[in-house]
Amino acid sequence: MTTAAHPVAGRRLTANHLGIAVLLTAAYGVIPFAGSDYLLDAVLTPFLALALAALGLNLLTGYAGQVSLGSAAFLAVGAYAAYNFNLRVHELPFLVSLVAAGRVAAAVGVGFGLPSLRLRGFYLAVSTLAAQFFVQWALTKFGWFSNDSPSGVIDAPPLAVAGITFSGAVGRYLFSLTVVVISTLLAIRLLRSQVGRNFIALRDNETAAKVIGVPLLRTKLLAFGVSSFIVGIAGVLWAFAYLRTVEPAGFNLDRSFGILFIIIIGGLASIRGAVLGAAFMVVFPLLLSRLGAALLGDIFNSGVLEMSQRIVIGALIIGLLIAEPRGLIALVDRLAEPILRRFSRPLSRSTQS
Amino acid sequence: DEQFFPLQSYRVGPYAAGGTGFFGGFIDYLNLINIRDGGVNGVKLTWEEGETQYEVERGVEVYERLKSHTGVAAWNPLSVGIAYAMIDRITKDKVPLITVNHGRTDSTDGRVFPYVFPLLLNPYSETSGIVNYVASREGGADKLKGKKIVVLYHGSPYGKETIPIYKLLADKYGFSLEQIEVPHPGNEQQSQWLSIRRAKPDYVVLRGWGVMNPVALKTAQKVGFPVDHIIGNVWSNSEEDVIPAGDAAKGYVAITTQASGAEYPVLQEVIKTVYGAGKGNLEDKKRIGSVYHNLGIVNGILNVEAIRIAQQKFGKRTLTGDEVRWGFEHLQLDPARVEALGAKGLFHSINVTWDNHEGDGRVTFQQWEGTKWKVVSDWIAPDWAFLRPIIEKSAAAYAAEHNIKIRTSDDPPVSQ
Amino acid sequence: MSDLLVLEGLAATYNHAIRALSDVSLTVRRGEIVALLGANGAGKSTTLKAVSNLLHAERGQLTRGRIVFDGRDATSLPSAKLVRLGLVPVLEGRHCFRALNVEENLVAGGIGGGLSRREIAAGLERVYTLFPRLKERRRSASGLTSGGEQQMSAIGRALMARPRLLVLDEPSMGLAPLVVETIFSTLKGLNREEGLSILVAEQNSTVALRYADRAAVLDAGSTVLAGDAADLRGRAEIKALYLGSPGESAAHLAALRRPSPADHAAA
Amino acid sequence: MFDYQFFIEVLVGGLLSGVMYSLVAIGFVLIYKTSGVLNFAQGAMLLFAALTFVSLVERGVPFWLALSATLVIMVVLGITVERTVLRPLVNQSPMTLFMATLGLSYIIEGAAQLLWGTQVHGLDLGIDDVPFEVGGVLISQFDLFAAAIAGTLVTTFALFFRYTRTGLAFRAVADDQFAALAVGLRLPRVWAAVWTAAGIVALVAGLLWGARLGVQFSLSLVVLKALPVLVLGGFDSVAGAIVGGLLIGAIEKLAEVYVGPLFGGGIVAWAAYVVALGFLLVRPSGLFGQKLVERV
Amino acid sequence: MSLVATSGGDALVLARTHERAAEAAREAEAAPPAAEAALVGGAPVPVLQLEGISLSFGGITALDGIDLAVANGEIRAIIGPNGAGKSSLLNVVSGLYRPDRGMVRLGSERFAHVPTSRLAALGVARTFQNLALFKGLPVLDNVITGFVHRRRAGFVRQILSTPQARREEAESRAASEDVIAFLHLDAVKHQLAGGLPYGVQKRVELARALVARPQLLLLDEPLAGVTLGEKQELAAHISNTRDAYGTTIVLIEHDIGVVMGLSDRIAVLDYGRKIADGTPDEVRSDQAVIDAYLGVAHEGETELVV
Ligand SMILES: Nc1ncnc2c1ncn2[C@@H]1O[C@H](COP(=O)(O)OP(=O)(O)OP(=O)(O)O)[C@@H](O)[C@H]1O
Ligand SMILES: Nc1ncnc2c1ncn2[C@@H]1O[C@H](COP(=O)(O)OP(=O)(O)OP(=O)(O)O)[C@@H](O)[C@H]1O
Ligand SMILES: [Mg+2]
Ligand SMILES: [Mg+2]
Repeated sequence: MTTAAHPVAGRRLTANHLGIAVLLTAAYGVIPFAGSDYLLDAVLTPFLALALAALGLNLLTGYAGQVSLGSAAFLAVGAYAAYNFNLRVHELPFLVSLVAAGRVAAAVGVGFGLPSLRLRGFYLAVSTLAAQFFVQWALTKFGWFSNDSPSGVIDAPPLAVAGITFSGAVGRYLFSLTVVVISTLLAIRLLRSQVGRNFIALRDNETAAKVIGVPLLRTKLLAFGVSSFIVGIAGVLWAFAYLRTVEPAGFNLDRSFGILFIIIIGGLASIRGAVLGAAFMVVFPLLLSRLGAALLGDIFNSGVLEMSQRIVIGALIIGLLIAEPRGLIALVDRLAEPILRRFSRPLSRSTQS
Repeated sequence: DEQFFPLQSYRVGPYAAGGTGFFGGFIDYLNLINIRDGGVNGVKLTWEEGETQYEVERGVEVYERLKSHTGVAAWNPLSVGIAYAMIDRITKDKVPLITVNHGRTDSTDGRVFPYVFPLLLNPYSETSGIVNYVASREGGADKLKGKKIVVLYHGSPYGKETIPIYKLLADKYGFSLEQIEVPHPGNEQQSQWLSIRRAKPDYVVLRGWGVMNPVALKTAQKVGFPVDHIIGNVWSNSEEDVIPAGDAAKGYVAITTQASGAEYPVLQEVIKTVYGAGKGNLEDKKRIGSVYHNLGIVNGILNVEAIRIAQQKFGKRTLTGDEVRWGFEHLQLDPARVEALGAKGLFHSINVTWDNHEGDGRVTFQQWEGTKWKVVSDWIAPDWAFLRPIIEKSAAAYAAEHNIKIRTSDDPPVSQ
Repeated sequence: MSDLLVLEGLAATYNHAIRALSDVSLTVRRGEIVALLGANGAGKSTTLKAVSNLLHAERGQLTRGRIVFDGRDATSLPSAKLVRLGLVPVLEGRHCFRALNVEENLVAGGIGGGLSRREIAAGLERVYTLFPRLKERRRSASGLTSGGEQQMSAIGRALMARPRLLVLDEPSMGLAPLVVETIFSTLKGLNREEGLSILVAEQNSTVALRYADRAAVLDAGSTVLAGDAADLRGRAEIKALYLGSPGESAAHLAALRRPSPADHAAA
Repeated sequence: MFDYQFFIEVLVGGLLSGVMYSLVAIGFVLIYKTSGVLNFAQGAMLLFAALTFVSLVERGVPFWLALSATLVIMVVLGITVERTVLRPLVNQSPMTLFMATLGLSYIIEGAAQLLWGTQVHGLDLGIDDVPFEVGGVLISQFDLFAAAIAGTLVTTFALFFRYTRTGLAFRAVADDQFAALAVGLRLPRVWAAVWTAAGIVALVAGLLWGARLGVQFSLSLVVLKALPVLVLGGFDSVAGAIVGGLLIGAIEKLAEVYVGPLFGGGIVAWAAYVVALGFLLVRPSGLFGQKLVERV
Repeated sequence: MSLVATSGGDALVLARTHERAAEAAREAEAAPPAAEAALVGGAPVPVLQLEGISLSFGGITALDGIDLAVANGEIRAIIGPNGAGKSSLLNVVSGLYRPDRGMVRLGSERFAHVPTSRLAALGVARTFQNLALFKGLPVLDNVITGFVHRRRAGFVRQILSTPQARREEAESRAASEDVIAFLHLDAVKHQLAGGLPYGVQKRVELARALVARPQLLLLDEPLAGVTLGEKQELAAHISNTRDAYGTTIVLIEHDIGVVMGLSDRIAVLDYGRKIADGTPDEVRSDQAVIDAYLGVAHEGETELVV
């Protein structure tokens, strides 16, 4: 987990830039028109929310090296905070409550990040479970958070920004996409700055970082804060753009593991990895179940198929880790390397010498 | 012509036992109608399952995937979380959402929730039904005064939903009340039961879920609380809840809207026609007639009858979701009709109207005998009149929050 | 004298992509001390890891070549088996068991070699005589001991397994001059008396060449020179090229570092 | 007036349920001690073992035969895991291994349900769970039985790790896999042995918990109870597992009864974690855990 | 600015390299005032002073009443057998260990326990005996991070790239590029530090310590595991650094050739006690030092003389 690539080399950057441009054009220009409601509402929107959450966790775990098993708690904090801002502060523009929700999540994150000043590794990981259970408990316990709704379930307000309401599958998708793109850009800027270097320094060698003058305390808490901020915003997307109703039980431990899973499968300390991991996490089980149903649906019931699928996914995770412990992104890079090399040989000479 | 049921089933994960029973029963009944009657007046019933593992987002995915199928009759998720996530969606898509025995209490108010049907029972009427049963055991409502009831509830929104109603009923009948939470999943309840032992209540109401139930019964035995004074709610009333507790569960009583057992004619027909043709859905035939299976059967009856009623108005063809909704809003099955359907004793009756989407289901109580449930009470009526204003108030608040115009009886029943 | 270890045309990569060795051949005869020399990054450590079949643990792979130890093909023998056959490595970076104390580290070496309790006890005595410092620190967690003490523990641990061929990666690193001399003369003694063979990679070529019988020089993953240690000691190009002068080594390094298409050919 | 009788009752109840937590925690400790990884599949293994046993018994296999058969299956499982998962992932970061155990848990859970169905089973070990009174405090035979088993397991393992050479080899493997390979320790054997042992512990814990909860999917959730125990006792200390279990059990119950009402109850879910965290701030590697050995 | 001493290829004695490099430095540009003052002004001001430092670890005495003064602008070597307490001494100075007794004086401040987080701000930088690089960062970023304590802009400013943040970034980048060129690391500056050969990593660590132009530089075996040729080169760099920036250097090294050639004064530790302190020549002929550390076989032979 220490030798993850840092996006610097010139050649890769240009190739990356091109790829990103193509992706963005497709995401904004093609998919909204070509995608079905199902694709947008049930695949892409949750994918975006999870990718953002994974990005947030990646900052903390992948870059700053602090393992957290409590991401779902920060998703929940974000979702419930946005709901309450929206509900209790009149005429508050939605964007403001979005950012405010992120900040609440960040504050809670910093609070639960305090143990990281003393703890490391799995000890820290397990202690973040305190956040997981505490937040879920508090949201269930205190009716105030869900506006005393008897069932504890809250309904999402409409997504409206500057008078435009993002309703319908396309609107919600575009809204999520924009939030994700902006957050990702900001995250990239952060990672390219000294703060990003400090994160990695912290992860790779805490003592050396301290001696050099990296402010450990501030950096750790910042990592928790920024990470929770992003995860909190992802929570808003998850709750308001995707599910449009949430209950505390939805933010359970499985969800936290799911997010951790995304960044490890995708590749720690890689933004592209987080995206790839999220795509894998969301799309792959769907594909697998569709495939299973199509091929074997007549023979077995959905339960049997589902269990077989679990086995397949489990085996795939292990297989992938064996093939490339640094995650999907490293695998992709490795496989793409010869091809890229062929195309960009002249370029690589000029930038490297 | 065909009428389609998208099924958000769950056959894997912690709640798989309930899911396989319920969806098994539902599918068994649909099969029965297809095989025996060739469908509902010639309209074939079809379905497709999507596994949700009881997870909301998977349920939503299945919704988005199956909603555009032609001839969707109704959604039956048997999951509070998934049901909640669907309310907006089905209202927009104008398809009924059936949450038999569960779901949002205030969706009983059809004036605000035109497409949601918490058939037979909602959490409030369940509560009232349980208190009425206790009263009957004590020999009348007046005997409740001075008694002590502890409610042991699951630490989730579901578990907490009835807290205020128990309080109201305690005030009304003058019994003293203590409500104790068991955090999810509830596999350790030592401290709760020690508190109960200290409180020395007359009854404990178990508002449990999943593994919490057998553990409660086991722990009750450990602290010496008499099991026949523990009364289970509607999610604590199945074989799955008692079998793991072994002997500790013998004598436990629980509420139900549908009796268990396979002796009812409709079940006999299912066994003969469906299982006889090798099309039975349950892998383990011993589970035929179990609580969840019978709930599935009853749910099947209610859905099919709603379609039948709607067909009388709109014609014997594939109906739209909105037309099926009309059928549900006129789903009135009196005991005679229930008997004609072969379900006498299985469930009592239902009487859904445009504004009462629950339909005044009656409840009964069963006692676990170690291998099977035995009905130990009459069909009891909850105190609907007492509950209705509370429900209306809550529904009105929802309407206000969501800018929903409250429907009146003059509003056109269906846009045709 | 017969061949104890033979490397034939080894090529190796890391992560299926980074080529570390392209053509390494060398022979260690029974009872011989062979020094492996070369600039930083020449592939010395990789060669030694390949010899003890440890590359896979660092996601490296042998893509070509053959390793013969004691007459049998050792290319894919598990490392535990190799140790039992008498091929014991001391790795770069020391790799002490940090949480175990010094003595436990040594005992672990004996266990790895499949020795009996008595043999282990005797081995401990031997190591403590060689490194009195370790005896003083026997109850300290290895991870807390000084760099040199860790180095001694690592060497001692390998000696515990009663090797026939000791594979050493920069044994002198971090050790006081006196200790370096002691180690080398002790090893030389074992070599003379017990016929212990040694393959040693060293930066400290002065010392290495003084004790070695023969030496091989690696450059950019290939053996480019091999011969009598005494010979090599005198040859000017060795000094110039592989033991280095500043300007050249910088240029050399630059050349080495620039990924060339050949690096990826193996993948 | 403080009710001492009740206090003691809660305390004893807590200690006894703490023993049940320890049983689960030991399985974790075994694997952490030899691979430095939190084995997420422990819950699945527990479920799998109990489910296999119950299903065999329900199919008419006699008790002892079923137990032996399940034991054999757990041994096979241990060896398979070593072959297919651990060996190719040798010397990888703990995070990678952790993820691999997550994958493993998917496979085991899926296989368990596919093989034996999703039904809920009752499990009767023939040990009474009916309490008897000792000085006004209720104690059940079952709890005592569980405590005895846990005690035996812990003593065995603790002695093993401390006094045998194999124990030393195990610790070496956990410390630095690369070095362990280099000195010739046989990692495959060590891992196969440990995973087998963890499988057996899973079986024991699965049966005892299964008798409590019934054998069903939720059984795999009991691992959540073990995590604070591990943190408190130290991930790599067998003794820590038992002491941590007792402490967590007692504190959790006392907190629920005496502190819980202040918050409206239901605090057990996180109280244990908060307590464990509190301890950690004083001792970052748990009560008995190996201190981080690190210097420059 | 290139301060590299390029030598023939003959056997060379380091002292000469040192001289020549110093000459080159003086020619290239005038030494900064601090160094000038130290060199010209005569009476050296102690930059670092240890007063009766004692440290033990559960029965093991690592340091026993060490007094040590390091004058401004000097290269001060610390040698001694393995486990003598050399690294522990550096750890005390950098605040990683808290001495049981004694005081550390850094510049004008005295500490019972040096605050590590202020170390960089106090003008102290160090390298580590066992590499302590940020393996996941490219070489350039590793070096830039060595500049971190000079940074003031908070993270929001850095994200928004305000003028201040931009200026700081440019400044630290320029300084890093300088040092990287100085240490001939250009060819590898975009590679991850973790994948580099050992010797190169050692050099990156030196670069990271140098970039902030510390007043006091603590080097713990900076030349271990480095190819002989590069050893000469690095040794030259070290002395150039002193000459060019007036940096005071404390050097731990086992290569006697380097130590004797490079340092102004040498302190010798054994079992946590200082057994000798003096010029290279004094130390070389000290019988206690020969017995404890050097051994006899060495008459004049250093590693660097092939
Ligand atoms: N674990 C690893 N992963 C990736 N590349 C590696 C790894 N270990 C070594 N390399 C690369 O393989 C090549 C050979 O390295 P090796 O460590 O064998 O050299 P060496 O001769 O031992 O150098 P040194 O004298 O510095 O120890 C180098 O280019 C190095 O960067
Ligand atoms: N954190 C620690 N805990 C326990 N003992 C320690 C610790 N740090 C140092 N020691 C002990 O103190 C003594 C001095 O160690 P130190 O690392 O200072 O030696 P050194 O002179 O640097 O040796 P070397 O030349 O081998 O690096 C050693 O015996 C070591 O075992
Ligand atoms: Mg090397
Ligand atoms: Mg040292």
